[in-house]
Amino acid sequence: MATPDPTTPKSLGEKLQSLPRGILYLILVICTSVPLFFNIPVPNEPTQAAKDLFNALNSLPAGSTVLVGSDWTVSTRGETGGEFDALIRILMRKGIKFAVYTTADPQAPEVARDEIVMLSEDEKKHGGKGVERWNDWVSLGFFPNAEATANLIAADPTKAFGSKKDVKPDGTLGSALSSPVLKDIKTLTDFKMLILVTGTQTSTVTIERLSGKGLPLGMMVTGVMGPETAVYYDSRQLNGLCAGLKGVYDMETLMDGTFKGQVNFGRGKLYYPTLHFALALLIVAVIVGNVGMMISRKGKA
Amino acid sequence: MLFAQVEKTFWAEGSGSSALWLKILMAVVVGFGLTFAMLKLPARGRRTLVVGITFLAGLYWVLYYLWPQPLPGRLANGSPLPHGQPRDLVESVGFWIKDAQPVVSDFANILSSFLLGLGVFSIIRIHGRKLFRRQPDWGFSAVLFLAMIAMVIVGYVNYYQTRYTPGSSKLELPSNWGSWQFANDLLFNGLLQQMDAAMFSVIAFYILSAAYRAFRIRSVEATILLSTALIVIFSLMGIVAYEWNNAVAHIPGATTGGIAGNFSLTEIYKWINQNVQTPAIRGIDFGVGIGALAMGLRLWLSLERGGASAA
Amino acid sequence: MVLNYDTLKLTLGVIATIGLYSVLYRENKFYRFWEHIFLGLAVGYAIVALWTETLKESWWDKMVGSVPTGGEAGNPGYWAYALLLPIGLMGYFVFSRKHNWISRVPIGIILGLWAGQQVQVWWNRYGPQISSSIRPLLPNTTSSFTVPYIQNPSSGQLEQLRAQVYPSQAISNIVFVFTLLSVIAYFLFSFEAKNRLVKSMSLSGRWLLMVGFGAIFGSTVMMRFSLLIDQMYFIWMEWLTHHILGR
Amino acid sequence: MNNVSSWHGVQYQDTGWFGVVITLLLVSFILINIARAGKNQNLFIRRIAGLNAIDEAIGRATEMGRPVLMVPGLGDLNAISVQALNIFAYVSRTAARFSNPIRLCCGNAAVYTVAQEIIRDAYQQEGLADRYDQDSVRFLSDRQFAFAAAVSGLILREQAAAAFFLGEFFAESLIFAETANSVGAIQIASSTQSTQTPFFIAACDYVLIGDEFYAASAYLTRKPVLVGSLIGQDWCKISGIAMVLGGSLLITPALGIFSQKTINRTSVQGLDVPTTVAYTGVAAGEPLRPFEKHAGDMVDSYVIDSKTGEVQQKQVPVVEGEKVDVIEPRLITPADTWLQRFFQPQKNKALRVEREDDPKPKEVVYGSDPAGVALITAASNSNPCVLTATGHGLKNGDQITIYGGWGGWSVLNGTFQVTVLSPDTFSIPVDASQAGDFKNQNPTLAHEVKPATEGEVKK
Repeated sequence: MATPDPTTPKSLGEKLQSLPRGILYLILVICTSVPLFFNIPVPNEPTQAAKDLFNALNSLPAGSTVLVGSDWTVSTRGETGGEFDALIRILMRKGIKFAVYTTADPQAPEVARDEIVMLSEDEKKHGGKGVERWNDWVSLGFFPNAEATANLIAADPTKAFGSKKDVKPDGTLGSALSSPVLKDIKTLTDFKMLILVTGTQTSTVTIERLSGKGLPLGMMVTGVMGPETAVYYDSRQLNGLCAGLKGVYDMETLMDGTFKGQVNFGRGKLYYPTLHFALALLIVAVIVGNVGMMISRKGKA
Repeated sequence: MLFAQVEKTFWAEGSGSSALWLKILMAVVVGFGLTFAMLKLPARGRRTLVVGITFLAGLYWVLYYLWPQPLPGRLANGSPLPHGQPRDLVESVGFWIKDAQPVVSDFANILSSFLLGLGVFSIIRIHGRKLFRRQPDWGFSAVLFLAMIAMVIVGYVNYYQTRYTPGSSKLELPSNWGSWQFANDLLFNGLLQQMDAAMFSVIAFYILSAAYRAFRIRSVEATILLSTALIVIFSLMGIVAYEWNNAVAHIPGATTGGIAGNFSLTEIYKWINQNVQTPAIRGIDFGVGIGALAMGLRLWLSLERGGASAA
Repeated sequence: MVLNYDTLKLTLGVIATIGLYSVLYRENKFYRFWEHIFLGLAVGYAIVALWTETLKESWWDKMVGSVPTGGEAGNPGYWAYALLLPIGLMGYFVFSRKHNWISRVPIGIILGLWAGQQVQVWWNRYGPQISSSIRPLLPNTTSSFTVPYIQNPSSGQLEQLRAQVYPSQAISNIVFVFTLLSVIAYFLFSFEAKNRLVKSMSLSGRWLLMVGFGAIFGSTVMMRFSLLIDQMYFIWMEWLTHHILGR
Repeated sequence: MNNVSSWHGVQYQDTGWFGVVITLLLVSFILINIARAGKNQNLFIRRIAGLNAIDEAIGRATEMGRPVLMVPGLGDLNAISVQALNIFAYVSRTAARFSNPIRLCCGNAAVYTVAQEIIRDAYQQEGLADRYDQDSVRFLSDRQFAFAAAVSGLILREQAAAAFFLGEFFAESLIFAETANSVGAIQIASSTQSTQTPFFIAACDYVLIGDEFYAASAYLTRKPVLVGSLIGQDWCKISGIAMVLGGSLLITPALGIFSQKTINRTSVQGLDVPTTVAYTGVAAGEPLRPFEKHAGDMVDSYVIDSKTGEVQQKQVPVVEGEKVDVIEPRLITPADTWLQRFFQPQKNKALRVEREDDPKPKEVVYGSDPAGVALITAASNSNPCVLTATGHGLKNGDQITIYGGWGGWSVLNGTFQVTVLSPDTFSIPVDASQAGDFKNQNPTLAHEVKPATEGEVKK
């Protein structure tokens, strides 16, 4: 659109209709940073889907092994990162072993690894056990072909992960299958659950190929993917689902109810209230624009 | 334990065998030979050649779709079935098409990777000229080259060290990293990935200004766009949704299947999503799919003169 | 303030982020600097990934094969892959004024393969969509407007529920089918929309499109904002508070 | 499989002949019309707003003496990017006439190669080859956001006066659109990614929605080939409309085309239905999936009067060859299942297995699920291992090949000689005493019988 000619003085209506971007952007920065420093309570009723997911996780027996699909990277960290944190904290506290695999992005395993290490440190700092690679969790790395991988995992995890190696505490490599985490895994159902944290379409791939195999399936997706994934939750192909920032906050709220006095709140509690300010700003901006338009229309009339 | 290699055929030679290297060498030589032969090709032959090659390439997938594939020689989980052997021409062709599939699927990918050099060349030419002709902003071109060279060197050295050096497995753990790993981590994770995320998040600003400008009750369309967007946004705003849904829940029968139950914000959004958004998008995609099909046919059969199909 | 590798890494990241954000105010040298760094790194990485993520596995390894190693079967080498190299390099004739047509050979192959696939995948892609768009349009019961709510229904009851199209479902289905059809109708090009029906169809098609687009816009906003918030967190918390102020 | 014709292809088991026929039908629609168009030149195409603006945009750029920017999206080299380039060829031809500078930024090297070619041609056809500057067509980066940063930098620095964003765009679409908008460029945009279209609509002056993008070149050039194929596409869309509308009317029970239908319901894991009914007012779930069972298995059967939705339930055994449908939360009528046969790529493929002495072949079925739908339903932890397979119809000395065994039970995978113990059980010489619990490791196993001569036998 042509920028309005600056020489003619603007009426209020025109002013309201053409606020300089700079100002808008500045306000947005403020709206998205200032609330981060305050802890603003937002009433929250976790969705049934999130509750189901949390209960499924919470009822896993200690020492059992779950499979974690980590298909997110820095670019969607705002949502998936929070979900991953919540998930891993729960697993750590319940003493559940987990194997992390990726079918989306060659960088994802590294991102997941760093996140887990960071969380483990944090848990230890607050008196938790934390986890040790190889003994409590293994990184199975990146699998190029999502469909084939899902099929193979369903058919025979030992085949799927057979070639994968991971680092022992002494720094040498060992076959992931021989690790304490996977040594008892013979078939798919030896995993107690599969939780997929994803910012891409690997969700549908996984559901199509791994649901209904007697393995409980949980999913943590971005806000955009929420509605389409909810369909599978309604048809009970998913045992639980948490979507977007709301999902993160739901998980944290639920954790707070169970793990009293531990670090339960993370991105969710920080980001969710902040999100409200951002969205509110958007709505206000739209209103201002329209009011401006009406005023100037009146002016013309 | 050792596994035997599959038996040698005309196409397959034992890995590392001199026969293999010889054949590879010959293939390359012949390939380049043909290329230079093509330089001599008369103008008439050129179009025919390109059209023919294009057609053959496309023909594979069409056959793959239409030619009857023999009933599975092996199961989804890899265990073989007894009769995986062709009985007649139809089936042997079928088997051939089936076996070729994983190979052919890679072609496009490999070929376009070879073309990357052209892209890099374009960059080098543009910024190289700026740099050496000292055109305005030549400094930035220099920066670009530095960054590029650094990334290439660090990337490959790190790749080599983490793959092909003894004890490379240790490098999995940051605690054992050497300077190359740190350099790689700094350039790739510290900068490149971080800048990706930064640029991705810039969109938030643009969404704000775009919404501010576009969402005016100017026309019917704009109004529809605006109001749906607002409903959805509200349903995503925890507090609003929370209060609204509570209010709804207090309508008698709402939580037990009464009609009112459908008017919680989340349900409304879900309904729009499933009964308007989905079919609308499906409608567009259907048209786009047909368009792609038609375009595909025109390219495959080189029906358009000029443009991208063989001139 | 903790001086270590992480601080350095984060600090650089923050400066880069601010550099890229600065374009929001106006194009400036600082942005230009980071833009070119970004480009340089991206191209550099593309050159690295070209081999490490594409050619090595999908071309070289298949061409030269592999010898058996502990526990892993060896593969023979398929020499014919070597032919792809010259074919690919034909693309470089594009700059030649005389022989640029040769560059159409690899292009032709790539496009041909793509085109053939369209024919192959079309039905698998759209068949299921068509089928799942086929829905009963009229209710066969009026016992209740929406599907009655039953706590843990018996399978018999479930069948009952599923067997019946309740008015609410019928309405939704009609909306669904109408939306789909009118949108497709909107994209008919070779007809003069003289006929009133066609006209109103395609008009409503356009409006329903806008509903869909509005919904997409709205649902995307949340994600985009949370990514921005995450960046802000990265700057203010991870970097400033934790590493610089060392809290 | 001697008596199965070699023309009996797997892919036809997937989608049936229906899918193939429809596809070929659409293809012929397009080709026929292309042929038709070759003859008569004046065929109608309705007005497409965005495209009339192209010349206006270029004209404006010329007045301001500022470049025209073109971006063919981030996609690989395929029809989408080629189509974009064809439109850009038109744009650059006009620009060339006004000797207006152009900038074409590619995010993919292969696309860049074609772009060089096409744009140079465009200039040559205008007889202005000398005005063509190779660097006006550029490759920037194949990394999404690096590309985005570079393009917006370029827009701002060169103050593009007209911007064309046509092709495959993703999240970066808004970055381009808003940046171009901020320098007051006229923008004409289109993304085949319908999820990005709203952002273009919000930020751009003219947007080609979905299919209009493919219609564009026909509209601009009026080449008979293009116009013809456009008409062909319309035929395809109309047949799509017909299919959906016709199908919907067909399965609408109240219209009473089909009044009654027996449904055999089996609960298959994962396809099993929710135990509590979610709120409706939302259209009911996905289409059902045809699913096959073995003779003798008992399944719940419901007689449903689809006019009234009356349901009676009873238990019935499956008869050989009879189809069993897994019910998902939606109405089923014969027309429905009938349509599904055609439309829905079947998830389960049937595999024929014959024995030479067996005139009527026996049906063994396995699914996309590798473990498969079973013939063998139980196995003993003993040596030899005793297997249960209802009505296996084997005779002593037959060889069977078993596949799909998991975990401890992978010992069963292979070819064995059977000793028949009863019509439903037989044993094979395998020590399965350590194999663990059969049921939870192998919901099911599939096997097939081989003529006694073939293959070596594991003893």
